[in-house]
Amino acid sequence: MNNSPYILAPASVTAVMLKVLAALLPGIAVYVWIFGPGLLVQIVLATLTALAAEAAMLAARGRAPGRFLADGSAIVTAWLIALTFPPIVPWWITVGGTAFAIVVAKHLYGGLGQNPFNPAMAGYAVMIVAFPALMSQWPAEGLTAATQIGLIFGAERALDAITAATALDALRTGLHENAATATVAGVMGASPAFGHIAGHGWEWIAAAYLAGGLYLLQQRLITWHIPLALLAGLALTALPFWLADPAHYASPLFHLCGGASLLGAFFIATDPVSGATTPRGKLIYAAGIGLITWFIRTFGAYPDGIAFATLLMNICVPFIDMKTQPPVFGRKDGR
Amino acid sequence: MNALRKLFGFHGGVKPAPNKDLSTREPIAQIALPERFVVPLHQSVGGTPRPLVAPGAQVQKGQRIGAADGNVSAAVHAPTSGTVLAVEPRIMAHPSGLAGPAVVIAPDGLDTACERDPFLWRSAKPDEVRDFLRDAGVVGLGGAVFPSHLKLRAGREHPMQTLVINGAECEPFITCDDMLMRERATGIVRGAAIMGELMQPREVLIGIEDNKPQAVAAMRAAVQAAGVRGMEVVVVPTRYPAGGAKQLIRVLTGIEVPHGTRSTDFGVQCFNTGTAYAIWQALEQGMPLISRIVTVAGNVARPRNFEVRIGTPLAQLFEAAQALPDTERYIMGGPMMGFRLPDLAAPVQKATNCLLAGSPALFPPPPPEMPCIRCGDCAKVCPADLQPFELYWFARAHNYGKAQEYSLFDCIECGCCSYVCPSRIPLVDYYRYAKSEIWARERDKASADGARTRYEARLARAERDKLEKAAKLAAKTAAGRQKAEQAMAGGAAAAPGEAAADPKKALIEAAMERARAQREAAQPKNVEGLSAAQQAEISKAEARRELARQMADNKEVPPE
Amino acid sequence: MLTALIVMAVLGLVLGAALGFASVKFKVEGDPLVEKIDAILPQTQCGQCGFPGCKPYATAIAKGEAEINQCPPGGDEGIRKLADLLGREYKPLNSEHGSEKPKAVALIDENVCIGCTLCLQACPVDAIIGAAKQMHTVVVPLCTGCELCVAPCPVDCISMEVLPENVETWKWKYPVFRLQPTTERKAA
Amino acid sequence: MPPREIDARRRATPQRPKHTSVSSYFFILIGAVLVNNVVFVRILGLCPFMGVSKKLETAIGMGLATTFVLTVACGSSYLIDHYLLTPLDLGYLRTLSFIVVIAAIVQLTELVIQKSSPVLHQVLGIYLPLITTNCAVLGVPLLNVAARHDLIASLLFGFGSSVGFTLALVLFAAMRERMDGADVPAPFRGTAIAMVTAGLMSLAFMGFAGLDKFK
Repeated sequence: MNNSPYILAPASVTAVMLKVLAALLPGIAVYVWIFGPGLLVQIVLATLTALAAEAAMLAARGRAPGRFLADGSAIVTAWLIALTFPPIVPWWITVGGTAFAIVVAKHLYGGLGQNPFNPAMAGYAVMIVAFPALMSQWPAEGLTAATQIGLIFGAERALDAITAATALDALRTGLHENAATATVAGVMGASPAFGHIAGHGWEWIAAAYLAGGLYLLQQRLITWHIPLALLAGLALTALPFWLADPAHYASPLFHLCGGASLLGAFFIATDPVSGATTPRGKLIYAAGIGLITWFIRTFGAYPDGIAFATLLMNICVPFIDMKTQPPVFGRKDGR
Repeated sequence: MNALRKLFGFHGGVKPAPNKDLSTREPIAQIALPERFVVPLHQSVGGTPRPLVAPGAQVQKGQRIGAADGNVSAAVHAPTSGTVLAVEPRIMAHPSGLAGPAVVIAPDGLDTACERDPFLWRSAKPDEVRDFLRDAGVVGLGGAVFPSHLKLRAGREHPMQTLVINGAECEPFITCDDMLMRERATGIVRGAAIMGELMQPREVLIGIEDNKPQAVAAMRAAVQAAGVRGMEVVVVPTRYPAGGAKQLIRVLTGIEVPHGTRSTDFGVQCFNTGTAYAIWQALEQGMPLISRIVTVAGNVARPRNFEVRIGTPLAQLFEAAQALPDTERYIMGGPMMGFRLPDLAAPVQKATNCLLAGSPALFPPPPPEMPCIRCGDCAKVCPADLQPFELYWFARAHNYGKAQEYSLFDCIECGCCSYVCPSRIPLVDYYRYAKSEIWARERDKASADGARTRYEARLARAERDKLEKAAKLAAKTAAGRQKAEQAMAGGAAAAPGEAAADPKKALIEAAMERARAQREAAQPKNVEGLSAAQQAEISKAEARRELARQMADNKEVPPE
Repeated sequence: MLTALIVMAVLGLVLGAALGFASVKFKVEGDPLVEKIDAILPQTQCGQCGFPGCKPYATAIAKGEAEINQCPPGGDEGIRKLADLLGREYKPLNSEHGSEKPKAVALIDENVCIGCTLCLQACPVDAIIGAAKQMHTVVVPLCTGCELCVAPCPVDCISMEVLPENVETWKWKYPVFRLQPTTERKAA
Repeated sequence: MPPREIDARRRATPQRPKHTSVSSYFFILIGAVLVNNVVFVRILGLCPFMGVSKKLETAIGMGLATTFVLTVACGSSYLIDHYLLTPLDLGYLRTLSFIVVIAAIVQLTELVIQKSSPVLHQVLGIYLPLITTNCAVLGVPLLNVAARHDLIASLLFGFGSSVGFTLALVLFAAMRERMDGADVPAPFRGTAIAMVTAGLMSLAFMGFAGLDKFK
């Protein structure tokens, strides 16, 4: 028999997770429309793997799997993995990354609510460190569904006509290869990977993510702190460099629309379990992700920095939370 | 006037369905005298009052039957005239279901009141007024039951700015203050005016939530009629827990009173409307606190408010309100902060503001607890600006030190966090658990510190005794040796150790001999002309002594 | 080779001199750690740890002469606190020294007491009052439950009674209605 | 190997500090703290990292002690190397003499800590003298020599590395304090999950790979 309060507002973890999944749908739709159906295959693969891994871990720990599988958190992780991995990555990479995310990053820490690292980003980081080449190939323009699915299930790859790099990757490689002469404008003009602002089509995907994120904000599932601070951290770091040397540094807008910036700002960094929770902590945490992302994108070796930046800031979260506790009632003026 | 007043907000809070309409349809009803009154002695914060009556005593209505234990305590009175049957532990309306000391009274049905002299509080000194209120048993009727006389004292450093009368009554279902304000507004206003005269604040604000328009109207009329300067009825937005004293003070004055400080240090004091009424009754009519208004609602056919004498068994109230057959639990207090009653034999106390009958349909059992996902919804609604999920995290892991670092004791257990938690974690239960564990540890710590002090004092004493004894012995042996040397000069010199030990041994032997002789010589005296009862008593004592002696003889086998 | 030897010798000399100076300058007197350990111990002075009181045991722990798991009244929680303070590994209570029992107080059967004062002398915390040939009684709030008075009593009139819960000492229980089975460790 | 051969080799690669500018000092410092974090990237000093990270307070104490020792060790080892060992062609004594210097500094630190904070001294326990054998403390001065840092660069590199060490230790301790409440599966409780966490932290730091400017 329970104690007070005896009345409860209608709310459940499952409802929260379902809303997050719903908020991802516009992004997925635009993604598929631009890059083809490879992503859908990846989503199915990741979801099945995540559920299987979750069920296996729960069974191993002697917990009733039904209730926890229904909470939907594993599916959110799976979808984020599918969205951050290249859509034509071989199936075993998706399966491996998802399994790593669920088993190591989530369940070794006790499962839902206790993981210090964002599981999806841990899965991404492991895979990109292990298979950097495969994890950097994105479908080239107009790749048919059949080819995409073929690539996922083991067809011959490494054809430039089939695969391409992302805009971020292409830009960095372009700038690095001819360090003396290349400029941002030059590289962008020369490669088909670039669209109006950033990568080809990415601005539309970014807009769709933004729409989903605004839905989450409207549903009060996330607060404005993390998305705003992350995007501001990224843009404000990029701004002075771009102003000083636009030939060698991409514009803030390029960074905002490129890669997984908006996905990260609204869906990855806002993971409440591994993210900071105090208002000030959220600002520090998200601004840190933005800053590190810019550094990794600009100077690092990996195509996108969101995953590593998120993991790096995850490390700092307990400390940030500890040091940014808001003042309690009656102690606001330091009494 | 009211439109000009600036109201402040407080962080957090929730808006559960108020459910207040049903119990305000009918006026306050009187409840019949029960067969037995069980008047708890411990009804307020502070010491348990000493019983003033013994079984068999006749008491009058309003007669003091328990005297305040020290200043932080309040007296207890007989609710009606009758005979005291027992002064013994009885089951109490407490979540533990444990018994507490109580006076059981069988009413004689006459309900004769003892003589009451109206107290001339205007001419009395403030301390006398406070003592009178303590002896009239007036305590806060909002739920905290803090003795009112202690609160009627202005802060030492700050002059009183605002006296707040709390008529917000934010918890769902509870309407006892609402009905009191509707029906007895004059008494409340007069009580508030008395407190105003005692404390001399600049203004007296009566805060009422905007979902009680009738109470607001009644109180406004009463204030106007009384014509007290500086008194004003202020309508505050309905949001749980706006009726918490600190939250209401915040809403009305913008002042936040931190945990562990007194609001008078900020020039504010807050009383419940029921308390104001009780103070008026005590000071103007000489009537001690023997009854209160109780809302009986929930799964009952006829929810309404009753004026109930303290000590009435709870079962009688549920009968009067006709609890429905599918009721599976009974709750004292509101649905947010109340607790499940272990037994309906428990009596109404001064703290009993509401009784709820619960059914699975009305208060559905919570879905199974899921892990915390740190979503922060609890932090958004916490009126104490805490991070409830952190408190939960540490309380769950039994990490009490960390829980305290995160201000566990600022938690007011309002239940907002549990109310919104999507993982359906009984958060408040974890805080209650952690708090009571910490209190237990603090008790242990205090007793350990006391034990250490006494142990060290004992060691010091033993050391001092040893030194004194050694000094005495040294003096004695020196004297003895001198004597011995004088007496048997040239005799075989005994080793000084033996010389010292032997007389000691002899002394003990002699003492034991004396004791034995005494014991054997101990003859019973004055045994002539005894009654049979006395004879029986003596033989019983003899038997005990014999038993003790036998046990003493068998002490070779010490019990392990 | 010679230069190497000289260099190392000079290095050694210089550093040795610096260390020697520091060891004089920063000499530590007393051990404030004992107080901190003593503050954790339950002050029953029961001697179950094998030392004649809590302070001597604390001193022994600070010197590293005693394990942290020898105090039954302090229980599991006491051991964890000591482990925490000293950065040592937690160990379960050493059963040689006894087992953790619910807190009890001594109770003198006043019908049987012969007033021998032996228990008075045994009580380390002055929790028993009485005088020779007068009936003795235990001041319950002061009794630490060390049981040291039980053995000396010649008439065996002292028993240990577990204190019943009252409204003041009653504790809210750990929320039990968790459906998932957990292997929650007990009182950290 | 006869010393003459070693000497010959030494002469072939002159031990002159390479020129460093102010901006490269900055890169050395930041690089040592983050990009080449001594714990997560160079995987040095794991023993105290695992041992003294159970509590935040202790971790901060250990971090400060190591920062002091490492910075002083880097400075003094540079002086010894540059003004004593190199001119006298005693490069082969480098490891030996560094260890002697470090041991002395650690002893000194221990004495000071024992005097100023006995509880910290007790809590650090065995790890305090173990700073001597902390591979980070020996490794960083040797890396300094290998990278031919000048005095300021050596000090900055030492300080940066130890700040990186402290950062790792403090963040890890904060994580462990929180993980203490986590419902970790029984076989992974304690050190096992701490190792997993350290591995994932290291994974996160791999994101800095390719930031060549900071090498």
